[in-house]
Order: sequence, then structure tokens, then C-alpha cells
Amino acid sequence: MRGLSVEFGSGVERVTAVRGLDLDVRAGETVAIVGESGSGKSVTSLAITRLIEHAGGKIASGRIGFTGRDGRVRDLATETPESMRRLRGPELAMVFQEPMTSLNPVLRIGEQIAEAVMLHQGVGHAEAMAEARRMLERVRIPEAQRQLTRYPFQLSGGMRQRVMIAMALSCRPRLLIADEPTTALDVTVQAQVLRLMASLQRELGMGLMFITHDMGVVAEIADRVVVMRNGEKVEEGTAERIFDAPEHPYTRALLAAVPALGSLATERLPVPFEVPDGPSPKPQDTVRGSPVLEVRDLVTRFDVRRGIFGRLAGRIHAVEHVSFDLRPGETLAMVGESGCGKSTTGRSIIRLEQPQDGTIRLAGRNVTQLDGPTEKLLHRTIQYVFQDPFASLDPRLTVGFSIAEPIRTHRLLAGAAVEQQVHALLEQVGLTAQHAQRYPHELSGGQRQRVCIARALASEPRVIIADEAVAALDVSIRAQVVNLMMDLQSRFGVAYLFITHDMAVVERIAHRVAVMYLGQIVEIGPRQSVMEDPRHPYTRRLLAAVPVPDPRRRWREQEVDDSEVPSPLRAIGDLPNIEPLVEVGPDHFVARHRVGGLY
Amino acid sequence: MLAFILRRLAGTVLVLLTVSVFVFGFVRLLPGDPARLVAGPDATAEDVAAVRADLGLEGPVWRQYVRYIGQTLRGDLGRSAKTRQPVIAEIGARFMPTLWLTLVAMGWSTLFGLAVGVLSGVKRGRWEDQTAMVLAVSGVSFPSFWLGLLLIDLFSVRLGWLPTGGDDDWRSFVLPSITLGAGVAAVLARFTRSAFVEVAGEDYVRTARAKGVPERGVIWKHALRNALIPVVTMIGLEFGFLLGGSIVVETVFSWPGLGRLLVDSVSFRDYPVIQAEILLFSTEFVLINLVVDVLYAVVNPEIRLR
Amino acid sequence: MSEMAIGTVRIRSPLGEFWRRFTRRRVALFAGMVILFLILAAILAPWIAPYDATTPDYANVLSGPSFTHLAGTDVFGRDIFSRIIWGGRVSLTVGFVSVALGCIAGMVLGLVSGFAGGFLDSLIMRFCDVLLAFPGILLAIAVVAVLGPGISNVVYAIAVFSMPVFARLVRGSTLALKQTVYVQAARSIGVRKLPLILYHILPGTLPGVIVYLSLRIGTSILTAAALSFIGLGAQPPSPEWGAMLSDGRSYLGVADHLTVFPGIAIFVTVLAFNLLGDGLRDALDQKLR
Amino acid sequence: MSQLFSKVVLGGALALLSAAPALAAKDLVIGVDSNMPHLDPANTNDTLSQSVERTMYQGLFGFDKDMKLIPALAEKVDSDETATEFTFHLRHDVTFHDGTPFNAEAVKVNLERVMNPENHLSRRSLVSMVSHVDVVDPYTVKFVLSQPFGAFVNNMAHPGTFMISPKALAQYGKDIATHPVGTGPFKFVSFATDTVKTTKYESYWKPGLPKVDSVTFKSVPENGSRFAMLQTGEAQFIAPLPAELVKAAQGIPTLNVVISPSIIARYVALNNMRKPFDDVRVREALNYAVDKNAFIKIVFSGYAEPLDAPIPPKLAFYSKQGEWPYDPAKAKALLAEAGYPDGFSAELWGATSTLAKRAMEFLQQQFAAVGVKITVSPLEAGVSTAKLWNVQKPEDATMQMDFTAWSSSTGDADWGLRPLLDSKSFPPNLFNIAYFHSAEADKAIEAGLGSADPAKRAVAYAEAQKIIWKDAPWVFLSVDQLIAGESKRLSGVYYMPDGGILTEEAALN
Repeated sequence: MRGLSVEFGSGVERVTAVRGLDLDVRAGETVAIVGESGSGKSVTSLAITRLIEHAGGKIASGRIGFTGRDGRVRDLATETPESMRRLRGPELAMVFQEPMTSLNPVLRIGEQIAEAVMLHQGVGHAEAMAEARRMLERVRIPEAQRQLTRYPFQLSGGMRQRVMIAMALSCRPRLLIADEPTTALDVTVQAQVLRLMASLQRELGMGLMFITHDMGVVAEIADRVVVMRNGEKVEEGTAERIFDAPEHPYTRALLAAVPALGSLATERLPVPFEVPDGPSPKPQDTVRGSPVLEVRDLVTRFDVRRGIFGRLAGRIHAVEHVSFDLRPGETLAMVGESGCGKSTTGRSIIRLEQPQDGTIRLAGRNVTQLDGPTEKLLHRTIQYVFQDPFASLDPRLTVGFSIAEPIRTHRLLAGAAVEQQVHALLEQVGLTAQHAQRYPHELSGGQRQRVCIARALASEPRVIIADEAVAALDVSIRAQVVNLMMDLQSRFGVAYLFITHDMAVVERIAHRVAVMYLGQIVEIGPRQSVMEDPRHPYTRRLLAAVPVPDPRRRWREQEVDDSEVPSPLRAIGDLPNIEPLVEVGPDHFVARHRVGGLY
Repeated sequence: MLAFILRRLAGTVLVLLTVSVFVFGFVRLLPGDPARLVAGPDATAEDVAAVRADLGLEGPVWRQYVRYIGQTLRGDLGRSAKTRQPVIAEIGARFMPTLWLTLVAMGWSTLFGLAVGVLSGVKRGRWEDQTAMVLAVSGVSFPSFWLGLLLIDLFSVRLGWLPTGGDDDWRSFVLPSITLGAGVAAVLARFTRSAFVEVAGEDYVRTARAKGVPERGVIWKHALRNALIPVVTMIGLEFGFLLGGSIVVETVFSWPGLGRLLVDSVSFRDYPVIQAEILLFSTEFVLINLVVDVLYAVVNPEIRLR
Repeated sequence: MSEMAIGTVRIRSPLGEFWRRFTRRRVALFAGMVILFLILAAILAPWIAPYDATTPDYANVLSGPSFTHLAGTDVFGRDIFSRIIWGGRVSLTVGFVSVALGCIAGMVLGLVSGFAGGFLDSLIMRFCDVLLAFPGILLAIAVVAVLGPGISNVVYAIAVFSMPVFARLVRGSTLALKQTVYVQAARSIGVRKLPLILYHILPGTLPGVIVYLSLRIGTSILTAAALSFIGLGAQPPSPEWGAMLSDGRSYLGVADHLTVFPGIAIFVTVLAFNLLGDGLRDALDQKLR
Repeated sequence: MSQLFSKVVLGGALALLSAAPALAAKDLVIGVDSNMPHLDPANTNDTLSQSVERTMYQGLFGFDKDMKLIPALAEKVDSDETATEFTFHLRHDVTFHDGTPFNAEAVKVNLERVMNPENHLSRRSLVSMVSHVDVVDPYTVKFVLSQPFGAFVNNMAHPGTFMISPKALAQYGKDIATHPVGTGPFKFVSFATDTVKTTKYESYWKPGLPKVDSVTFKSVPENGSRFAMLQTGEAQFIAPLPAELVKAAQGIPTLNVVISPSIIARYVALNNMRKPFDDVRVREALNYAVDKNAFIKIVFSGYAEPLDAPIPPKLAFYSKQGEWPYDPAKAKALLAEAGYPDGFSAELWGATSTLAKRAMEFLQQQFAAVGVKITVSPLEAGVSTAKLWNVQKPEDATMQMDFTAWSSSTGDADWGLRPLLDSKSFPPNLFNIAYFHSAEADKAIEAGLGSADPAKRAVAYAEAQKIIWKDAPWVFLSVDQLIAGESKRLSGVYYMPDGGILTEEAALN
């Protein structure tokens, strides 16, 4: 690919998304394209397959040389649409980021795979279905024959991504372009998919262009790395070289922001991220006094109704007998994969969901039964920061209004004092008083999350529940926001219940870690001891799946565990097996589930 | 699937019962005395009283209602105040013409609306799209009785191709169904277009292209089937519009259907007929929507298999 | 490295963004100007209409369009052009007021239904189902039959059958908004119900409501005309367009101008509202861009 | 041009449609303006149903196309001096459509059916004065009345006393309305409220008749559509042809426009018991305020005559009274004299038809010119009957002014005056919605009824009309002209003065 430029729109609205990009992928090679949002990496992939034209963009200049199976070299930038169509599938294939939406919801899995086979290999329906089954087996989908007749919505995200891969590979393409194929997946599933792709690539000897923002993933899979920023290539080299000796400052910044699991193995206390050109961070010791939040045997279940008269068909056991304490100035990280109940735990505490059982004590006061005063106390003392800063601010109200809302609601201040307080809060989170007049859409993602944090601080809470609060942010900004939160903790002694799936962030911020699995806490204890000495089989599996940003420490030799996480949906009366927590080290508790089967 | 249909049926019965209360109450709110009207100009007071009893207008209103529901469930809808015929016969004769007209109008307008909508969606922003959409919007902007009269003037009187009214043969269906369906075709075309455009931006359409499916396959196999899901719901709602529209169209085209009967019976205060007819209209509408719900499940496996 | 460097998207307020996208749709913009023009003409009727709308002139009946009577005269010798200008007051009022009434009632019901949920929700929605189970014009006939013909009753009738549509629409977006993170965020802060609805939910339902409002105005003008056709609409000597069209139809083939001009007035107005609604929808709905 | 147009614009499929309507040559289709509610003559209140019934049924007497009384199933009638005994001599050669012979016994069965109060038949009033019916011999039948009734033979010509096959009556009971079996020129085929089909009765007693194979009545309420039907040949006769379309119809070479006088009187009934209409000067003023010629020009496109007596000229015993001239100045003066120098406000009721609305709108304009402000309220049939006829006491009447019409279905002055203007006819008994009460008028009307002698009756009715005209209980407006459109191929279909249609002699060529 030489001098590729891609533009969107026309006239004054024209935006150049990719500028003068050069790129090579050899057969059998894996090239990772890395960059943060808006760097033009996805646009590049769409440009190669020319699907960019259906997304409203066009290739403005440059050529894309592609050597086909027949040895002919074509310029993909100038091929006719019809011949491009013929190339897509047998020569070029793509896997996209969103497995949930990338499969056609009204067609059976088998049909969708067989369609590509029939189109490009000229075989009949029966034969194509047989090939589809073989492909499903190849991507290690259990009971492949039965899956052929299922619809996408009946499969989990990981399974769907396997189906996507099976479909993409069904015609044995020369080049597979994978656009963030694992970003939407849980970390254990991500590990499964990455291993699968790597092994299939070796088998088929195809070129793989892997687009991602996650340096850990890059380290796991890439032979060569291309770093992109604002539509331009800033650096290129072998994976080892990039990780060992990054040249461009942007690459260095990216790498610095990537948390490396295990780097704090010897430190007991949380330590902020290192900031380029900043002072080297010091450990923080902020935990003081007796528990401000005590949760005992919290249970939240959701009824599932179906049938003619909405018969109760089952329950989702989202939270099962969860207990923990949180002390002022302490950060308890709650980790686990999607559906494990960690968010529901947080939401149950502030009553966005109604728990069925358990007690919640706030600063010694029982707030399980809400009446007027306790409700006020609860909403004032505990604040919640949501995952998506784009969604958690009302787009129709100014930032200042949003921050002032808790102050007004709880009548903490009145008149001009409110405004002053809003300005003070904005400055505390690293923004300026002028930001109060802005609307959320005028701010960047990091700024918005800062606003959300300012709002959370506005009622002078003692506990902040941060629900995946940094997950939606680019890595460099993620580090800044985590540092901000730690700084605020040291200044105000606020306690965090930090709900996340990102083990690297956990390592930085948490005093203690709680691991959740199917609604239960299976392991809880000091961060250092849980991460360095995991006792529960699930904790081990979770930690093993976390990619390590070091190309030399790949897990390729490890066995792939293709098991799926079971569903928390259970029949009525079928209660989950709840094992009591047993102390295995100082303050370190583990539920003794039968090892191996995980139920 | 069966459970799904049964649940919908249960809901339907509930809605219809409520409708029957509304209808019954409404008819009694109407100013005017049907008994007097039926009895005729030279009837005596006793005659009028007898007619009143005959029409089920005696006794407290709640008793009238209980009696009415009981009779309705037994299939006895009473006798028309105006013609003294059993309502069931009166309505029975007019039911099929209206149903046929509505179905024919629905049929062509659905086909036409879908085709134009897809064409517009595919050629989005091009002149085909612009023209089709301007025509579609024009289609919903015409007062239907005016359109009907203009069509008669052109095709029946001036060109002599088609009859002006009646339901004698297939030719007599052409003009009324065009008049009736024009608005619906236009609404469906617009709706299909936007559903199609929305679907065309979905990831799975991109997936289909990425695996080299030809444009035609992308449109008909991948995009359209998904776009149909919201359109099917729309068709159900539009059916109500057609039933309402038939009142006007049947008058213009002298169509011997329920719509005209309704206008006549309202102006004549023919209670038993009005009651039965509104109930029938609502039943028809609710049932069609039931069918639409089932269709919806057919095109949408997520509903079907849940 | 600063955060600001990352964002390359140009920044606009929601209103500004809407206006930019709306003004790019020339057809909708033109339709909006037509409507503005019609409203102005209706307001200024006493000054711009060349003749009085009700004064008969028996010496000059059914005369075709000419320079003295641009759109000809009707059966009483009244100037049709002037009647159309005056009639704009009636027809547009019917359109606006009926839909506004239906919209307000529907919004209240929809907000209550969507926000409260549970039994109240079921009750309100079943009520709307029942109203929806009557084909629209049937419901209008029913209402007019009870209240008697006349323009104000027509307005109520149309309001009644617009209401459930708005109720459903608003309930739908209320339910969706209730699930949005920012509403949950507000609830997590402890914001009470009324401010929550007023500040966070109500404004979010407005875009859908506005689109539907403009589309429904066209529908109600047509419904008013259809009611006039079956004799339940505006009563003489009101120059309502539907009534003019309906009365003039007896003269089809003898004096076509009696129907052509009111017909065009209705057609153009409804067309303009529909095009405006389409434009608003495209501009307000991100997905359709 | 038609071929090119169809090819280019509409494609081949539509071109097939250009074939001419396929109606057999001798099938007559008549387009009418409203539905036929039912076909039991004794229970029918509308002229249209009566017209349809007339194709299948006949009475002892009948009317010709000029509303002149003619013998039908009876060859002649004798009556006594006091008009209390009528003897009818029946034809011998008549059978019903189902083969039942027509005779005195059949007449008795029919009469007793209508007379029986338990049957609740709406036309019972036509025979309420009959005390009993005697069969004198198989073809002679005698009616004995309980009171003198000079117009009795007219009643026996009314559709309400049409003869139905006794066998069919026994067989169908109440359902006779949908299974008509009579003696008329056409046999019943099928009935829906929109369409009635009849076919030629081969054994009809009049030689050479009927001349067409079938007669179909189709209800087409929309004026334009009905006219279009005639133009396209789907119908050979339409009635009424709206006056406003006469000019258009006359321009079409294949059509005839038939204009004939009617007995339909149009007037505004004023509530004579209510202020301000209780003052004769007000009533006079309103009569002066309306320009009848303009009314006819605007509302009827010129196809009507001014009403110059309380009953129209075509009714028996009509006596011309002159006209209330158009004189707004005098109207104003009279109003001022009556104490209303600035006029007053009132509500005008009427039907919902286009014509009624146009008339009311016109009246509104006319009255406005003399300062009387009118609110126009068209009422649906169901509402107006309740508001006008169901009033139990005169003081409860809410009616102020009502634009209405009357057509005396017996063709006699009695039914044109007594139900509307006799003080014993206040609702709910009959239709004196004007609550007009004049002892002299009552006396004259009763005198007219008390004799079978045409000369005596003429004197009485002339007196009654003179009194009423002077008292002006109504605003007298116009007498309709009946307008029908027919194909030039058609002959022998007549539009009668009461709006009825005669099809007996219909012929197509």
C-alpha cells in the first residue's frame, strides 16, 4: 500500500481520515496496526476492501497492490466494484469488532457461512453446509452440526466472533483483516479468540492485518507493528523492536500508559501511573478508620417471565450473598467478567436495582430499608460514576447544571455559592471554571469523565462507586483519570468501590480485590496477595488470560480452554451452590468451590 | 409460537370487551331517539314504546349491556332499527365487499410501497429517490374523496375504461382500491425507505459485503429481510387507516360495504347496527394486528424462538 | 500530550447541529417557508383578502377565475380566493389546535405511563389500545356524532384520536430515556421525580414529538376534510377548506374551480407539513442521516 | 390517442379495460340517491323504497305519472254519501308472482295485517279509520269506516296498502320485507340495501308489459358518481339529477334531461308558540325578507317554482294564494313595528344534505340583510326526529326555525295540510312542528275530510289555504322541480311529482 489517502464528505465538510499511508503485509505475517480512536486504523482496513465507499468515504489517492492467489498483482484502489466483490471472500476477508451486530439476525448461522462458500467456490447448498460445519469445527465450536441451524442471538459474543472468523476463513483468504476483533469480548474469551486466530493463521499461511488499540494484544500476536496517529503512520517495526526500543514519542507514550501486570508485585500500596515528563509516582497510604460501608449477604435476582400469562420461567441470580467492607480512603476493586454481577452489586447498593435480601450499613447506620432521611443520606454519601462518560451526562444540559444538580438536590448550598462550588469542583478535577457553560458534546471523553467525577464529588460523598469508570477511555487518558482519582482519594479520603475488568488498572489503584463469578465473590483479599497468589481456580484463569505487553512472554504454548462461562439464569427453586469464604492468608478469603469443573 | 398466538388472542379478547363497553356507552350518548325514527311519522306513542322494547332500549343501562353482551356472544346482534333486518344479515352482506376492497388495497399498496421504498433506499439521494419520495408524500397529502372523484372523472367518464362504482367484477376494484391504497402505499414507501436506509448501515450488511455477496443479494437477502421487521408492524397500523378510509371511498364509489352502512346508521341512529359495526371494525383491526404480530414473529426469529 | 489533541470532531450544540442538518435539506426548508407563508396569510387575512369571505353576490355566481376574482366565485357569488385565505385560519387552526390538544394529553399520559410503570402503565396503555382499535375516522365520527357537527367538535374529535399515538410515542421514549445512563446517574444522585421528569426526561421526548406533531397536522387537516365530506365537518358559512371542497364537488364538471382551488390549498398545506416533518425527522434522528 | 396513452403511460394491462361496459340490451339500471331500507310496503316511510316496491307491488288503486288517481287491481269503487263505506270491484285476471290468485280474500288479509296494532306497521294510520273489511264475493270487497273519510281511495292508492301474496305473508312473516311477492310487472330477484334486482314477470296482467327484462335499482348517494354512472352507460336512468349538473348533462348528446313538476314543498317552519315567532308581523317580515327567485336560482340552479300556497299546485284542491314579494324594507319595518328594530338572533335547523346546507346558508344571508342573525345547525336524521317529533308538550319544543320539505304521499290536500298545520297534529301525534293553531283553519281542514264530494272538499280546502297563507306560520319558499337524467335509448320511465319512479312501461331500444 503506497501513499493511501482516504477522505470523507465533500466540499467544506471534507475530512481526510488517512493521509499518505504506506504499509506492507507479507503472506503468513501478522501486522498489527495500533492507535487510539480517530487514528485512522479502521478506515485503512475498510479502504483495502473498498467497503469504505459504502461508509461514505473514498480513496483520494494512492495505490493498494495486492498479489492474488493466481499471482497477479492488482491495484485495489482502482479495481471495478464487481471485481472487488469477487476478491472479497476468497482473497480478502474481514472480521469486525462487534460480534453482536455483525451477523445477520434473521439468517441461520449455517446459511451465513454457506453463502460465502457457495458464492466463491461454486458448490451446491449441501456441500456448502458441510463445509460450514467443518469450519465451525475448525474454530472449535462445540456441536457444530447443531449450531448450523441456530440464529446469532442464541449464541454468546465469543461464539459469534468464532462464527465470524469461520465465515471469513471459509474461502481460505490470502489476507485476513481483523478490526479490533477482541475488544468487545471478555478477557478469557479474548485469549481464546486470539489463540484461535494465531493457530489458524499458521495453518492457512495467510497474511493477517490486526487492528487494535491494546498494546497487550499486540504483544501477544504481532510480528510487525505499525503505529498510527491522526491518519498517519508514526512508527513501524518488528514487535520486539517496538516494545524494546520505541522511537517516536507517541509510541513511547502509548507504551508508558499500558499497564503491565506484575510490575507492582512487590508493592503493597497503590501507586499512580507514570506520566511522561512528570515526577515519578509514589505509593499512597490512605486507608483510615473503621468501615464506612458494610455490605452483608446482598442478594439481587431478576425474574424472567415468559409464556401466555407471563409465567415465572426462571431467575437471573445476579448477586448472591455478597458481603464486604469498605474503609475510608480504601479502594476495593471488584473484578470479573461480563454478567458476573459486579455492576449489579454496585447498582444494588445505591438502589438502581432493588436487592431481595441483605443489609447495607453506611457509616454504621442501617440503610437497607429506605425512608426519607436514610434515602437522602444514601444518595448523598454514596456517589456513582458510570462507564460511559458520553452517556452519563444529559446532552441537553450544561456541565455546570449537571455538577450543581447534587448540590441543589440535597440543598447543600444556595444561590451564588452553588456556582462557586461548581467552579471549585471543576478546578479540582483539572478543568476550568469556563467549562461550566459547556455542553457535554463539546468536551472530550476524558474531560467528560472528569466532569462526572466532579459531579460525584459535589455532594461530598464518602464512597464513590466507579463502575468501569475508565473502560471507555483511550489508554493514555485512562492513566490520567486513574491518577486523578487516586489524587482525590489522598486529598479527601474518599473510599472507592472500583468495578472493572481491567486487571492492570486494578493493580495500580486497588488496596483490596474482590473477584466475582456468577454473582458470588469467590475470592477477596489484599491486592498483592490475590494477584500474586490466586487461590480460586477462576481467579487463576482470569489472571492467566490477561495479555502481557511483552512479545517474548507469549502464551502460545499454553493449552486453550474453550469452555464458556455458564449462565446465571436458573430455574425456579434451583439455587446456586454458595460456598462460605475461608481465610487462606491475612485478610485473604476464598470460596472453596470444587476445583476443576467450576460448578 | 402457539403460546405466543394464544397470549395475543387473550389480549385481543380483553381489548374487544373494553371496546364493547365503549361502543355501548357511546351509542347511548348519541343524541336522538331511534325508536321514534324507526316507528315512522304516523306511529302512536304505544308503537314507539313497542319499537323501543324491540331495540333493547328498555330498562337500566347496565341491564341493557348485560343483555347485549349475552346476545352478542350467542351470535344475535339484534335487528336493525332502520330495516328491521337481523343485523347479522345486514352486516354479513356488506362484510365481504369491504374486506375484499381493503385487502386488495392493502395488497397493492404493500407491494408498491415496499418496491418503491427499497428502490428509494438503494438509490438514496439520487433522482429516483427524490422523485419517488415526492410522489409518496403527495400520495398522503391528497384528500381521498377528491382523488376518487378525479379518478372517476378521468378513467370512467372521459376515458371510459373503468366503471364508476359497484363491486361487479375485478374492473370495479381498480379505482376504489387505488383511491383507498394511495395514502398507505405512500406511507409504506417512506417507512420502508427509512427502515431500509437504517438497516443498510448495520454491521451485518457490511459483513455481507465483506464476504463478497453481490449487491442484489445484499439488498434482497440481507437488508430487506431485516428492514421488513419494522415495516410489518407499520402495515398493521395502516390497516386501521384503510378501514377508516373505506368509509369515504365507499361513498364515492357506491361500494356496498360496511363504511357506507356505518355513515347511514350513524345518521339514522340505528343503534344495533352501529354497535355491531364498530365492534366488527375493531375486531377486524385487532385481528389483523394479531396476524401482523404473527408475521412479525415469522420474519423475526428472535421473537419466534423465545 | 494533552487530551484536546485527540478530538478532531468539530463541536456543535445539539440545536446548532440540528439546524445545520435541517437547513441542508432544501425541500424541508422550502416546505417550512410555505407553511410560514400560509400562516402569515391566514393572520393577515383581513388586510390581504381582496373580498369579504361571507358577503354574497347573487349577480355573480359560479363565475370562473378572472382578474377580478382570481379563483372565481362560488355558488353564492363569494370570492373563492378570499375564502381560501380566510379559510386558512380555520383549517390551520383545526390542524394545530387539535394536534396540540392530542399531543399535550398524550404526552402527559405517556410520561405518567412510562415513568410510573406497573398497573398505571397497563391501564393507560390498554386505554390507548382501545382508542387505537377504532380506526381514526371512525373515532372522529363517533365523537362528532355525540357532540354534534361543528368546527370545535371536529377539533376535539381529532384530538381524541391523535392522543393515543402521542401517548405511545412519549411512553416509548420515556422508557428508553429511563434506561439511559444519564437518567440513572440523576437517580443515583437522588434527584426527585418531578425534576427528573422535567429536566431529564421531558426534553428528551421532544424531538420525536415535534416530528410527529408536524406530520399529524397534515393528517388532521385531511381528516377534517373527510368529516366535511360525510357531512360532519365545519358548518356554513365557515370557509373551511374541506367544507369548500366538499360542497363544491356537486359542481364538478360544471364549475371545477369550486373544487380545484380548495383542493390545491389542502394538498399544498398537507404536503408542506409532511415534507417539513420528514426534514425534521432526518435532522433530529441521528440514525437516518 | 387513447391507445397511445394507454401503451405509453399505463401499459398493456389497462388497455384491456377500455372495452365497453357489458350490459345486456334490455336490462334497465336506475341510479338513485339513497339506500332502500326495506321492502315491506306497509312499513315504508321513504319515497325511494316505495318506488322500488312499485315495480313488484300494486294497490287497489294507483297513481299515473301525473299523480292522477287511476284504478289498478280494482276496476272501480263505489262509496256511500257520508264517505263511510267503500266497495271495491276487483280485477279477475291477476295472480301473485308465486301463483297465488288475487281476490277479495287476499285484500282482506292484507288490510287486516296493516290494521292490526300488534304488527306495529308504520303505515297503519292509512287504514286506522277502517272498522272492518267484508268480502262480498270473491272479487268484491267492502270497507266500512268508523268515521267519514273523503280521501279514502287515495289511501288505497298509497304504497302502504299494496297487495302482498297471502301465501308469502304466511310463509315469511316479518321477513316479508326481504322476500317481496306481489302482482307487479317485475319479480323480486335479490336485495341488498344498496341494490335491488328484479326480473320480468311473464304473467303480468297488463298485455304487452313489461318491455324490459329486468330492473335494477342501485343506490349511489354521491351526486357526481351517480351522474358519472349515467355518462358511462352503467345506468340508463338516474334520479335525482342534481340541478347544478343539468347544464353539464344537457351538453351530452346521448342523454335526456327530464324536468317535471313535483309536490315537494320547501319552507321554513317557524315555532308559532315561541317568541319572536308568535308575532304574525315577525312571520310576515321573514316572508318578505327572502327573495324566492334568488333562492331558486342559487339553491336549485333555477329548477324550482315559488311556493304560492301552503300546498304545491300538483296536489288535489290546491288553491293559488299569490306570493310574498321580496321586500326587505317592508320586512325591516314590520320587525321594527313588532319591537325588533335591530332584528334578533335565532337558530335555523335543517338536514345535513348539501342542498339543505346550501339553502340554509342562503337563508342566513337573506335574513342577515334585515338584521336577523341566524345560526345554522344541520341535524342528522336521527337527531332531528328526536328534537322535532318526540316533543311531548308544545312548551318543551326547542325548535325555532326548521328548513324542511313535505311531499304528500297520498296526492291529496288533506295529507298536505292536516298533519302539518292542524292544531290536533302537534307532536308527538303528528308533525305540526310549527305549533300553528287556528280554530278557523282546523275547522276548514276537518270539513275537507268530512266529505267525499270533490266540490265540497275543494271549497273547504280553499278556505283553509287562504287562512294559513295569511297567518304565515312558515316562510314559504319553493316547489321543487324533479330532474332526472336518462339515456336516449330509454323510454317509459316516469318521475312522479312525489319523487317516485314509475318503471312499468320502461322500454329500451
